[in-house]
Amino acid sequence: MTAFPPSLSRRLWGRSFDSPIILAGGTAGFGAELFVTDGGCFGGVAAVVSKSVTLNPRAGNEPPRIQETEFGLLNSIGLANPGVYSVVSQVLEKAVNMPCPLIVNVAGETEDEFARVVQVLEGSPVPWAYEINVSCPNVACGGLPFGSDPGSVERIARTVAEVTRKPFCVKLTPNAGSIVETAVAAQEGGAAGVTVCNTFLGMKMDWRTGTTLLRKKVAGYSSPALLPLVVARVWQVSRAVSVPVLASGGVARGGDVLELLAAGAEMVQVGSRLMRRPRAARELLQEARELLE
Amino acid sequence: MTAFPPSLSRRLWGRSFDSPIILAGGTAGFGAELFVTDGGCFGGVAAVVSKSVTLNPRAGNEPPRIQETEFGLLNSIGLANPGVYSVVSQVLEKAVNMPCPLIVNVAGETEDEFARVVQVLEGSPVPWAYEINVSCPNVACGGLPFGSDPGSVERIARTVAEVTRKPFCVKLTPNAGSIVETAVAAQEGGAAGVTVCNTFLGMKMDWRTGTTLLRKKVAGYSSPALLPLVVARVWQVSRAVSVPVLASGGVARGGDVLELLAAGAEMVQVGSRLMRRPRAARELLQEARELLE
Amino acid sequence: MAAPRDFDGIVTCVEGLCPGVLRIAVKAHDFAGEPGQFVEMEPSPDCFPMTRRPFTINRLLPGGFEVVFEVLGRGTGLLGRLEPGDGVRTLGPLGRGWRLSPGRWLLVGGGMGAAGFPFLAASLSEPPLVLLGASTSERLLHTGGDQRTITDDGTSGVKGRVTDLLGSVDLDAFSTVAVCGPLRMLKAVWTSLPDRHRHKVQVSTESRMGCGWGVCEGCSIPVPGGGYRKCCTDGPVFTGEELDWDRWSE
Amino acid sequence: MAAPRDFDGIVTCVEGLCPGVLRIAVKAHDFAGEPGQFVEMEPSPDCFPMTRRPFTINRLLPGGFEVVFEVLGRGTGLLGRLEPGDGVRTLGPLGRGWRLSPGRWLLVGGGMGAAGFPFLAASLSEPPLVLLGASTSERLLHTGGDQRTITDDGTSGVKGRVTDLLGSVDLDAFSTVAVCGPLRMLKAVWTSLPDRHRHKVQVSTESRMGCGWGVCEGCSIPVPGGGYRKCCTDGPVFTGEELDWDRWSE
Ligand SMILES: Cc1cc2nc3c(=O)[nH]c(=O)nc-3n(C[C@H](O)[C@H](O)[C@H](O)COP(=O)(O)OP(=O)(O)OC[C@H]3O[C@@H](n4cnc5c(N)ncnc54)[C@H](O)[C@@H]3O)c2cc1C
Ligand SMILES: Cc1cc2nc3c(=O)[nH]c(=O)nc-3n(C[C@H](O)[C@H](O)[C@H](O)COP(=O)(O)OP(=O)(O)OC[C@H]3O[C@@H](n4cnc5c(N)ncnc54)[C@H](O)[C@@H]3O)c2cc1C
Ligand SMILES: Cc1cc2nc3c(=O)[nH]c(=O)nc-3n(C[C@H](O)[C@H](O)[C@H](O)COP(=O)(O)O)c2cc1C
Ligand SMILES: Cc1cc2nc3c(=O)[nH]c(=O)nc-3n(C[C@H](O)[C@H](O)[C@H](O)COP(=O)(O)O)c2cc1C
Ligand code: FES
Ligand code: FES
Repeated sequence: MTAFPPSLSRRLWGRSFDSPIILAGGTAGFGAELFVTDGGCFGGVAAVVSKSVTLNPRAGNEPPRIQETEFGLLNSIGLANPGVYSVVSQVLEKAVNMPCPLIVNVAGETEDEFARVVQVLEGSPVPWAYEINVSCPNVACGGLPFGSDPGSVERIARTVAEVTRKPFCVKLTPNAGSIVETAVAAQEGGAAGVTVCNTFLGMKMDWRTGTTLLRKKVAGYSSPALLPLVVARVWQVSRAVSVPVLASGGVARGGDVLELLAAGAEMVQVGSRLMRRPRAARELLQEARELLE
Repeated sequence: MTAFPPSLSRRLWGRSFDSPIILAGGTAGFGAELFVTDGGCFGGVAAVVSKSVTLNPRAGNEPPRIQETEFGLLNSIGLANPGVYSVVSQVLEKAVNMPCPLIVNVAGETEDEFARVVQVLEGSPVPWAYEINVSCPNVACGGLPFGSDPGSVERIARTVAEVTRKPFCVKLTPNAGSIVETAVAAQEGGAAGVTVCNTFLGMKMDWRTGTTLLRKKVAGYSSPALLPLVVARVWQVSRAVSVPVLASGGVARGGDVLELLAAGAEMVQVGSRLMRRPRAARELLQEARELLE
Repeated sequence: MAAPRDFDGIVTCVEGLCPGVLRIAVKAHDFAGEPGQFVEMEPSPDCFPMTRRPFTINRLLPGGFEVVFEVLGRGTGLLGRLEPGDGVRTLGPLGRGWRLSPGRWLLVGGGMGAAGFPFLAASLSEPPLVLLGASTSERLLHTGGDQRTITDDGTSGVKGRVTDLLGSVDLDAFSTVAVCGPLRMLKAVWTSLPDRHRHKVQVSTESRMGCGWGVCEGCSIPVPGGGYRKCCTDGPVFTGEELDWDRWSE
Repeated sequence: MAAPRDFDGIVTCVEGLCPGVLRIAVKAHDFAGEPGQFVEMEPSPDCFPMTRRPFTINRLLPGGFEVVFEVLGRGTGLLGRLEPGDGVRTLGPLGRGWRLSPGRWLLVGGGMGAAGFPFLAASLSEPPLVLLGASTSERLLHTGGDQRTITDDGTSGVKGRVTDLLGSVDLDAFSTVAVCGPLRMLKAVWTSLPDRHRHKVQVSTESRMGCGWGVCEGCSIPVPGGGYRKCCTDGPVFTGEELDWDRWSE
């Protein structure tokens, strides 16, 4: 049960952490990028989630890939990544010196692909856990995300559970289906946690021309203004599942972290804010500590 | 096909309008409330949508019902309304002097209730059209909204189409299911339009105590920061259906109206902004006209 | 009753009454209003905050009005930064004010609840007796005239709550008891009044508002029978008997 | 290369170079950097805008740096309101700058693209020849030294595009051709250069950035083979041959 005010000391999958903050997938590279500043940007970081890894290399979407709107950010990266084989042979080793564990985020175009990617990742000792990103479109099913269908989510979780003994969480989508049902399905399938949630589908159109700056038109939208949407979903999901909930979305201030913990999250991810602030985790943790004093 | 920049002259269900702006359900009372200022607040208003009407009177949720967040507004009104019989016998007549048509918004707790409410409303000459609000929870199905299930949406539309020859649109929910599938289902069922969309589920929690100000905890969230979410959904839906799309959500400026029209909306509703600005329609239309000059 | 207008008022004067409490005068051509009515002011022309903030009319001015308010959160914080010459989008006058019946009135106010009393007192045919309570003397909003004060800390008048003053008043001398203040005070006053005086009570209520002009049903105040009335258009002033005191909470 | 830091710089000087173009000097203890590197500045400490804005280092100062930028949209609009004494959250130095090879350099710059040339010119072993283009004379960002200008309207130097100046230059005299400016200009320069000189080309690229420090993959620049490199950490300076000019668009 959550205590109020929530404690900043957390436990996830058998490990204890002094901070609830996890760096979100796609906004922290593969972890090695965080060494950019002297000493690295690991203050306040409980764990890092890598960008999404797929079976084959993906160049990603044609640029531009980023567009700011008045009150938010659209991204259309297109899961750019070197593919799981390169990741295992060349990329992961660069993260071994991180002072915190790495969670590798996994995406796929078919239900089977997720477990195949995890199977290859099992060849590396670096990943502590996996995050299964079912927000990506199920190409075989008209492009709706896997995460819109509880059956699909449960099957994916089950196949992943068969190939690894490491913990994994399923990162759910807010864009289709019932997030409570898909969370339950993920747990049924063997997930050790759920991430709630991901970017929301968004679009900005130039009304003068009917064109969009981002070529895929519809993109992923993130914004501190979405925090109440994430709080609601975290609260709903955390009462429906017994596995830990990792919140993701809308965090810009220390109080946001505390609110998501109060709503039932075990850990809180920070994405867009990290892009702006390499030391976002340290800053957020500091702000949260001051609020608790 | 949409022309760019979009025209502000629109057609809906056989009528022509000089303005695309419709006042959204639940933020314009039953229309008579708009006479509040001298001459009324009808400038720039193409049509008014009433608050949701149910079969039986509903007192609505226990107050408080409104909470502002840093970047948005939570509401938990609970479909307060005097019930369709009082609406027909006492309320609608007060709207007859409006210089624009009234669309009556209809809600229900069971699939059958919608058509029953419409049947009673057919006794009044006042409604020009109906808006069927399938965002409300389907009590028989664990509280997920009717609008999360295309089958349910199609059945509701079909039963409504059986009891009226007036045009009606279905107001879809962004909170569950696939909004494109439910839009198609509404059209299949006989809807003459779809409203995209409604408030998003949101919540604000006091992390110090774990309590929420609004007693129902989860509430409806509206914000200008949600505009990109609505633009994306309007764009997706308008390419999937042939009936007109009425956009609802996030409008605060004239440019927002134009963007939603460019994305494929035939008409644009304004809700929260109207609450703040009784003459929002006139102001938005004016701003849009200036942008087009 | 004057129909409300949505206008750009011009701030003509800002006066600090005590730390955190301000009086702001706004110039507004042809502004009319009745005691107990209120205005909805926009804290900022930006998108956020999304709603206005409601304030009782403190006084009418020739061609304008004054409000007195406490800086509490974001909205009043922004309004508190207004300076003479600034514009402030205002909607008003709104709501239904005091039912101005003849006879002598007893006004009972707590904290900012007394903000509307100067306008009310000036509109009565006889000078009222005013009972004022506040946490401390500097936070008493003086109405003028025949006025008795009480403070939580005893810095003005006796030490205690405004209900303590009620006991010493001969209620039979008053035709109306007008109450305004925090809900806890309203309830204390209502409870302490003998049944036979309750029909005289008028209460100025407060509620979190969405619109302030009757369209959103956000500002409900419970009434007997399980239903609600709108604070913004049915009120903010109700008779004590119109309210369901048991169901009424913050 | 100095590791980037995220610091609160203090604006020491703001100078309008021409309408809409500003030079801002920022005090930043121990700031180091190399020519072609950039900084990411926060337009506002508020939540919005959500991302910073990237600017080339125009000059290093003792204990600080200068940027020169054009006010275009919301971000530069906010930055353009900075005044001496204001703080500005800055991340830098970022990216990989010019590969400082020996020999004489030819610098070709268009519009704000020349903003980084003063720092580059000062870092070269020999004074470069600078070809500058702009829409009109007042918008030429002078680098100093041996400089030829051209403007769209003929108000400075000849009337025409910077590529028109290239024809009159003996490319064999230069070891490196450094190009920076709008994409259309970059492409025109690249296309107009004879094949045998293309290996000398270095290009300072621009891309819409999410982070500016390599984590988001938002700033892709196309490279041969169908892939992309990151403008922010692999660049912003690339050799001409590292780029896929055909796939490169705004
Ligand atoms: C009819 C009416 C008349 C009022 N007259 C006065 C007055 O003359 N002087 C004065 O100081 N105050 C008055 N109030 C209370 C005043 O409106 C609130 O203190 C103010 O809205 C707080 O805004 P905030 O953004 O600073 O506070 P926050 O707490 O940040 O506000 C958050 C939200 O809660 C609402 N809210 C908070 N407290 C109240 C409250 N007590 N009543 C209604 N809504 C509230 C705000 O409007 C806003 O939507 C009146 C309220 C009503 C309903
Ligand atoms: C490495 C690098 C160095 C730069 N150096 C300079 C410089 O020294 N002087 C200068 O005037 N400009 C420079 N620019 C361009 C400058 O960053 C943009 O003009 C600025 O970000 C526009 O911001 P805005 O909010 O005013 O414009 P808006 O158009 O409102 O910005 C919207 C979004 O688009 C982005 N954007 C818009 N134009 C560009 C662009 N040309 N390049 C990248 N992102 C853009 C913004 O960063 C923002 O995310 C540089 C860009 C890059 C990538
Ligand atoms: C630029 C960018 C790239 C992202 N890439 C991924 C990704 O590869 N995989 C993934 O699961 N989520 C990805 N996300 C989603 C984030 O991990 C996060 O869930 C989302 O942005 C909401 O959190 P925020 O509000 O903290 O940004 C990305 C987000 C952004 C902004
Ligand atoms: C206070 C309030 C009450 C509402 N009541 C209803 C309602 O009764 N029926 C309905 O279909 N939508 C209702 N809505 C949703 C609005 O009609 C609208 O779809 C939504 O607020 C998004 O639009 P906006 O961003 O313009 O506010 C309500 C919204 C608000 C803010
Ligand atoms: S505040 Fe909207 S009806 Fe009263
Ligand atoms: S801007 Fe984020 S990786 Fe370059």
